[in-house]
Amino acid sequence: MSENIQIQARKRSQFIEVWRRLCRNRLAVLGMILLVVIVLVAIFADVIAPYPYDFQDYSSVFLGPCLQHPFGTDNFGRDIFSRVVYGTRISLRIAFISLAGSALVGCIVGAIAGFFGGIIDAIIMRFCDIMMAIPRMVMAISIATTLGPGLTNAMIAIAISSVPNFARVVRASTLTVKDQEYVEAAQSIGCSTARIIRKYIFPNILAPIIVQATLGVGTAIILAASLSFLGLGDPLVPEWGAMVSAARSYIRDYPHMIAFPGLAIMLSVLSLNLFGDGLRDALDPKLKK
Amino acid sequence: MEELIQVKNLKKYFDTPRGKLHAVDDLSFTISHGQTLGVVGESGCGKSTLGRVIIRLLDPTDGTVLFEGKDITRSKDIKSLRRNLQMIFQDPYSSLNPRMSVSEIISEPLIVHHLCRGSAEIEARTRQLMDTVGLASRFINAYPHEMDGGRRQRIGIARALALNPKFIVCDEPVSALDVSIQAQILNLMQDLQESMGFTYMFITHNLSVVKHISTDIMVMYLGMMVEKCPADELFERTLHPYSKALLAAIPEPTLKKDRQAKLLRGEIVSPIEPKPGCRFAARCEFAGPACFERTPDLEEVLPGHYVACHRVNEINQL
Amino acid sequence: MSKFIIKRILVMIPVLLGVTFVIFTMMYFTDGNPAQLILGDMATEEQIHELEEEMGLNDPFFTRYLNYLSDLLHGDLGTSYVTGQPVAKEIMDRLPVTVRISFCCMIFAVAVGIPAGILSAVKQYSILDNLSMVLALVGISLPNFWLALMLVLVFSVGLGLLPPSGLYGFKYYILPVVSISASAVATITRMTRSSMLEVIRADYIRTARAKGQSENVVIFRHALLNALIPIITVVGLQFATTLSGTVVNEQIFAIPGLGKLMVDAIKARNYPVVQGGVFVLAFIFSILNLVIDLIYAFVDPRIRSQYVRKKNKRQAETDNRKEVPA
Amino acid sequence: MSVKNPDMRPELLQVKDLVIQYETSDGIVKAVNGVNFSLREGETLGLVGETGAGKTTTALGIMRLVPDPPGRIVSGQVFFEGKDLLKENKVQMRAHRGKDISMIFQDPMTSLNPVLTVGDQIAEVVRIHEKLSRADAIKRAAEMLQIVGIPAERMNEYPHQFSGGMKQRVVIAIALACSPKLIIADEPTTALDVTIQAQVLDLIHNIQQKYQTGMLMITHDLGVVAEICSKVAIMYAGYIVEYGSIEDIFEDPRHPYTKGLFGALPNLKKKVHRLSPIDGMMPDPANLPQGCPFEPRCPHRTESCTQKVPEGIEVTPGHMVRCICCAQGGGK
Repeated sequence: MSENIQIQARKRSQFIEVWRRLCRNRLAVLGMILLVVIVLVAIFADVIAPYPYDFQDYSSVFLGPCLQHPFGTDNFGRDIFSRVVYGTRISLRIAFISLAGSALVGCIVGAIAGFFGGIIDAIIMRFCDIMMAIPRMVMAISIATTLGPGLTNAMIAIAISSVPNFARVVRASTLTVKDQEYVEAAQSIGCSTARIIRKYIFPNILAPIIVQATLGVGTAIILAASLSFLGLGDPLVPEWGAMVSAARSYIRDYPHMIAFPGLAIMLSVLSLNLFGDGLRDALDPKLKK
Repeated sequence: MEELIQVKNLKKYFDTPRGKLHAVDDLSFTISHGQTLGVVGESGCGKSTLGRVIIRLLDPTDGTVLFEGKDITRSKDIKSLRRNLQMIFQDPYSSLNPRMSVSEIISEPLIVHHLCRGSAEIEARTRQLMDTVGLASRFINAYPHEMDGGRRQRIGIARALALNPKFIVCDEPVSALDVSIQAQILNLMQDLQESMGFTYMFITHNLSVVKHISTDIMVMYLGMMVEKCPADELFERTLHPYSKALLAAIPEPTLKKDRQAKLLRGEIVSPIEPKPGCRFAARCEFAGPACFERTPDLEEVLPGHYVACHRVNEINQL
Repeated sequence: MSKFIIKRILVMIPVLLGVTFVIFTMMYFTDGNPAQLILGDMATEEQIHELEEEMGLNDPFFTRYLNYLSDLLHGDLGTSYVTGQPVAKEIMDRLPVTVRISFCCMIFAVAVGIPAGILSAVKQYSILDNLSMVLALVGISLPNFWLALMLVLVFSVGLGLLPPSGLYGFKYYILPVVSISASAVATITRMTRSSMLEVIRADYIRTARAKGQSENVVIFRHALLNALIPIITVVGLQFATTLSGTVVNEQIFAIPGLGKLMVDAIKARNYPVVQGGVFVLAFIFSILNLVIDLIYAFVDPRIRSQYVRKKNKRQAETDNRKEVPA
Repeated sequence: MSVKNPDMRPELLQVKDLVIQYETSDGIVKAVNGVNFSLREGETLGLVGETGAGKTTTALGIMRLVPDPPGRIVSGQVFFEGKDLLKENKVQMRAHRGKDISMIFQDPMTSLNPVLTVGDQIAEVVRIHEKLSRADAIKRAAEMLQIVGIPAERMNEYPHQFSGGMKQRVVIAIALACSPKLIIADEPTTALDVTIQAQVLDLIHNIQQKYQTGMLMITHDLGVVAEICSKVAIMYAGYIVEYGSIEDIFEDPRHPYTKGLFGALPNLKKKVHRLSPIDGMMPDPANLPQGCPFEPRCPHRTESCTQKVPEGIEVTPGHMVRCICCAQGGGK
């Protein structure tokens, strides 16, 4: 039999298998490359940006894209390319931090609801129903209004409004996994509840959590941009949404001021969506055969 | 012979939106050391629930289970019970955690119960267990999804053996397997019983399998025991009308043109808030008025042969 | 069926009550003193204290919540800080426009998304499928305010085909509806496709083909009807996106709707209007969810019978007992 | 048996060298590798084998319902009443399905459309193939329900209101509604409890006897075969390894795999202490051995078994075995 030789060498074969399936998906690879580039741009913003984001040069306002200013300049003569590059850092930070917060809370709450069921589940789920009765963006807007403008507050608003989504996904997967026979088998050999959650439930609901998180980062970027666009962010930093908002009055004459920050939003969200879709397919057990 | 398991008036009810479901209703029986009790019945008769209640994977609604004379139904220390009471599960596909390798699955009970000192000892014991159940050691780092049903079921058996239990509940361990693989697993289980002196409770819907492996057989219908006797006796002298119908319904792989099967009417329903009376009465061709009024008690009709039927004597001309 | 509707409405009430609580809590913690905001910077300490007392701002939390609730039941959403008008009136004046736009958006999203999704699924891996999937991906990746501005740039500023703002006729609806519903269209397309693909693989589709049924009937009668069940859920959820979209995009197109009212209020820190708007949107969304649930029950007999046909089910079980083999 | 002179009846179905493959990312899965069998009117052929032997694929191949992609009928012929189904166009093929050949599927839980009433689902097949008004089709559906033992009043109910056994009766009613000449039953009782299985088998058998339809019965259960089949084909890894009348197979099995299957079954009649299982497992259909597919598990294997796939040999008239041992007079 030929299988014996292969199996011995594959201790972490599942990781590799998912990776291989992911790499076979061209769109996912494209998303992955884009994402890596965007993350690198965020990390090395100081190196890449030719100018500081707040450097004003009144001798060169409203310049269209040219060699010196690849994306042109704005009404204060600031280099839009540099601002977009620095904006990557801001957007990714808001998105990742808010997402990490909501994922953490959502996972814990959702897992508790799913695993223990009963009255705890009922309370948590009713609370999610209430949160979800308010459209997410509207929720974020009203939380941000409550807390007052500012990027930290926007971050909190996004995080809170994303919790119910996460909790629901995690709860649903926990419920499915909990009914599997291997959880019962773990009970039958005397595993503690903590061990069952850690070694049996968690690894098996990881896949949908990762997918939800990837797609969630994209949504968070859009939410952050929208809040900034509505003036609930910080007008002083080069947030993409705020840049678009500030450029609105110049739409007729200087559309490049709107186009480039918007493209940046679109590309980063697109890369996350491409990657998330690919990940979902790669992790789908139904396609394993 | 010493009795390992004594079940007394065991009940397990589930709450459903439409009332209480009597999954296990007032069962009493014993299993002796080194024996195999086969539990037969159709889906929904409560046989799997019974197995789970006995080893305390589910808590009984009422009644007691004695293990080696000690009441385990109220025991708080479930973890130490697990050392002696183990289970082999039905579906070799869903009973193994897909995120754990074979060695992790088999060594899990050893780790949880701190049975080994150091990783070297754990690995040695794991390899020994794999050898016992006939799994080549090259699979030690494989994942369940890389293996076929028969091998997966061997992993499940090794996991149950790891704690050296005295009593193992086998919940349809071969019904998900193909015939040729099924025979391999049945032989393995028999060999293990002979060499290690396990006591089995073998739950299945397959009468030929249960006859092959059991010393005693219990037939269940809608949460109740309808007949219990030594295995051969059941096939030579079937007394309860339901057992008869069950036996007659099995298609046998032999050519005989004279088959006069008495087909059972209707289908099994779930025992939600059952009315008094024999639960089989609605489908029974012999049912009389008494059968709809009073639940029949289990009686020793012949030596060692228990039947719950009002009309057992008339039907069988005893 | 009426029993089901009543039951569903009864479930809605605690949720709405929860919504009021959440909104009130947010209002309670909003920074800035309402009395100060109403009276402006020129007010004296005393005047502020007086107004605080008058508005009941010094009452304990729950007293204030109960007052808020009873006001709400009387249709009183508070008073606008800016105009001094009742918030309820301001919102009701603006609401019809927003509702009209949202409905156009949803109709557009369903009318485009479902056929596109079906086509994609039926012609899986074709150029058409790939194209619509890429478009859908872009659609869910676009911030709709940016899409709105880009559409204005191209169709109004550039080509001069469509009006960039206002709401005076059919032409005026096109850009707002397209920009707001883009992500809904994309999401519905994606969901329809994946749902159809899943259903097409089901055993009962094979049964239908084994009957000799033509492919069109298999797709539209057997597959679509089943695929619709998850699609309906998604359509319901997309109402939320659409409502949010109107909030952001109305101001871009200078549409005098609820969204613009709210955004203006955010800028003016006119909190009663913001929170009132949030409540009204949540209320509308809850009612839409109710409608979605009803459609759901209409399409899926399994859900319908859970509520309506309990009696028949018991009947069926006794039939099973009686039935005799042929 | 009611058979008077079996050879007088015309051939209904003839499958010749049917090859079906699936193209997957792991390579080409050879599901069916040159299958031959034939069936006369009123005859029941049992197609027996374990999971993955290619039984269902063969059946879907006959119906031309192999999911494509990834599946593909590579070569072969399927003659139904003398016409090669594989050469028919789509419209002609649709006219056969449900009318001349109908199929009963394995899992009654999933093979009925959950959002249509059972009456509609039965009437549908009638309306496709016969020029009947809606009312007449509904009437026929009611009759069909009664034939399979379900009260006609239940025709406006949905599948979820039926139990497993009842659903399978509905599936049978759909299959029978246009009085087909051939029924393909794909493990029709595997998902059912024993007593229900007996009811359903009885129903299928009675109907088949009454209307003299040909039937291809796919199963893994030799007991089911013994009850209702007149001919048997044993399938292993996409090959038919033994083929003959029911007496040939049950009283004089020749292929080591067939013998192994019987040895592995626990028997109700006689007490054996140990079963004799077949060692090992079925080869991966994406990676079949060069020689006899059963060679790795075969207790009688010889060097020459690994060379090439053995040809079928007729050991007695009508009894075909695909094994070298039998060709050399061994195999007993």
